[in-house]
Amino acid sequence: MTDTYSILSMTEHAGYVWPCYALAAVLLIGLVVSSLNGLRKTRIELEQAEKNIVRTPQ
Amino acid sequence: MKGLMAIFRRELRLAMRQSTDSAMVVAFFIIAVVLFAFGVGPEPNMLAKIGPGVIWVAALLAAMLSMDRLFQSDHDDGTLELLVLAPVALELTVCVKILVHWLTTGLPLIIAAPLLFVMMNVPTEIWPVMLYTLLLGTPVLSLIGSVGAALVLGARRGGVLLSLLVLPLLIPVLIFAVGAGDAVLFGQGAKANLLLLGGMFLASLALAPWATAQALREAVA
Amino acid sequence: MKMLHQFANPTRFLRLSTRVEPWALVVTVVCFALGLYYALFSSPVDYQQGHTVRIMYIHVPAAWMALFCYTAMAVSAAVALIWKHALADVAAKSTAPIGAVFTLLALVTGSLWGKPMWGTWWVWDARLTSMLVLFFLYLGYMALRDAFDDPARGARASSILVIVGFVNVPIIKFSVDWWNTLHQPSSVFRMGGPKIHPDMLVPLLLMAAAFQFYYFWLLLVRMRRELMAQRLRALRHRQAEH
Amino acid sequence: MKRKHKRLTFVIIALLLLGGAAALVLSAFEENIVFFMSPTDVAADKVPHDRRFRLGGLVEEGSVDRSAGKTVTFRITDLSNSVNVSYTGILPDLFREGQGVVSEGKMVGNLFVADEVLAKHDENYMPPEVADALKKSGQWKGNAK
Repeated sequence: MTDTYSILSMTEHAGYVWPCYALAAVLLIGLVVSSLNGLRKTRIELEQAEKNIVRTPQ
Repeated sequence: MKGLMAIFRRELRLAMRQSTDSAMVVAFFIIAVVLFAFGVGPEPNMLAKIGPGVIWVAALLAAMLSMDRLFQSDHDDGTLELLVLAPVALELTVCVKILVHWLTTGLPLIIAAPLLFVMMNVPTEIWPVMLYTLLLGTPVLSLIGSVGAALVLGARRGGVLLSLLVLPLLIPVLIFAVGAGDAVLFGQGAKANLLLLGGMFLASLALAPWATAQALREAVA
Repeated sequence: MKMLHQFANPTRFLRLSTRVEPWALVVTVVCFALGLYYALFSSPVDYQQGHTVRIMYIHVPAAWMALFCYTAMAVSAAVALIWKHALADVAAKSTAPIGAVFTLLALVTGSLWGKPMWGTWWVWDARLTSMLVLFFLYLGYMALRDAFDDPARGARASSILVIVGFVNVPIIKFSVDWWNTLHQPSSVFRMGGPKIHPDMLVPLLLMAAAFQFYYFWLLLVRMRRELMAQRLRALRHRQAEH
Repeated sequence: MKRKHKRLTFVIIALLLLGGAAALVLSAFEENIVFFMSPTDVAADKVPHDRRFRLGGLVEEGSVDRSAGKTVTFRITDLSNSVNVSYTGILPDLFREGQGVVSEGKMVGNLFVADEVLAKHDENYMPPEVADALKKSGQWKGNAK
């Protein structure tokens, strides 16, 4: 409908539209990264703890 | 009923014995408003414009200041467990405690308010409306505050946390109370704002004691 | 009810969750790819707002999800309190940060949209104010939950807070109808069908689906992590006793 | 049994209180709390003279005059009355004739001197071609030009 240039530049509103999408990307990806990081750390700790339980006799 | 009266008398006696607490709340209220007056400078028109808002914010913070002791001492010395197990319904006990809290902090704030109206140069035609908003609004502060106070029992940094939980819920009270004064100056009459404050009071009276009682049961469980 | 109980079994949940997660992720990515393509390149500009209408495709789904997450949290908290379902509590806890992020996103993008269109970053009207209160409720929930040494106590106290705070949700939803404010009324969920052109409705719904699946996927990940953390706590507890 | 009765009483009292709250709130809405005043309020002299207030309505067709440099004058109308407004500063993008606006300022005589103009937009979203087509076919219902 409109040529790519005008869409990428968003005419005079680029300063408002692009920050929105950038912020959305930063927030949503940031949350994913921190969640996966937490998952990984907890899993490693859990595996370690389970190993210790097995090693210590009753 | 007799049990309730006994609780009421006990609470009132305790509050009287610690009447310096009430005095400190009022002192905080006055000092906070005076600080604003110094902060923005003594220009009368400016003071009149921000007066109602400043007085209400100060009242809000002052009420918060006294909130965390509502159940704290009972929690610390084990009285709370007795109250939870007592034959009197916990919801009613909570109502009595909130009533006493309001009598010892909300009411003194309202009595001190006219002094601040003078200091902040609040136009005399909105004095009655401002007093009505305080009369309707300060019980809401006590009611909603009690939920927060019960929730943070035993938490770390309970005081700060209490403010974080309760102050956002009190924003509507602040908006409509201050709006009432503006509406009168506008010549519109403050009826709508006062009706809304009344609605908030009734709604919080219906829900807050119940939520507080639930939170207290969890706190001693 | 029986199905709910079966689902509430953590081991069964973990098994089910690891099977569903990849699919949820794939659907999320596909929806985002399609949605972003439509939102940024293939959708027309608005007859009044020009390109700023593209902010809508982020702002509106984020606002929807902010309300959805809070409602989901309140329901989970109620289930956790009444039926003592451990999994419901885990769901509520895992939802909170996601909901807070959506609320923040809705607030900031709304501000970025308001400046060029309304002419102001922020007004203290009912919709914006109640949305800000929602953000504080999310923060308060997380803070209260972390403030206790006993996690079970924190879980119950914060569950009550979520339920009390739920009064805010209908206020947000209906604020634009009750008050004559600057914020425009709903365009999509309204009597008489959406008042939005299909070319713009498609990217909006695609983005909404993307946000929804993003939430679903992330919820499963976070719940899995939380269940592991609980197991870890139990293990350490047992070890300390030996 | 007694416990049950007690609980029932509580529930009834709570419902009565909530009903009362709802009644108060609903009657408050009938009082019409306004975010802004209308030109009819100005004509009926219901607005304050020495205080700032918000004036809302539509920008009257053909009334916008940008000839005086940075100061723009226009009329805000609610289709029964209108008020002359002057404003110095940057107007929002949605500001145009026929569009809803809310402006904040003071009355100076018969002129409303605004220090802030905010544009209000409606819930319609459509591409410009569609808007043109609708206008051509006479199906246009919106107030925007």
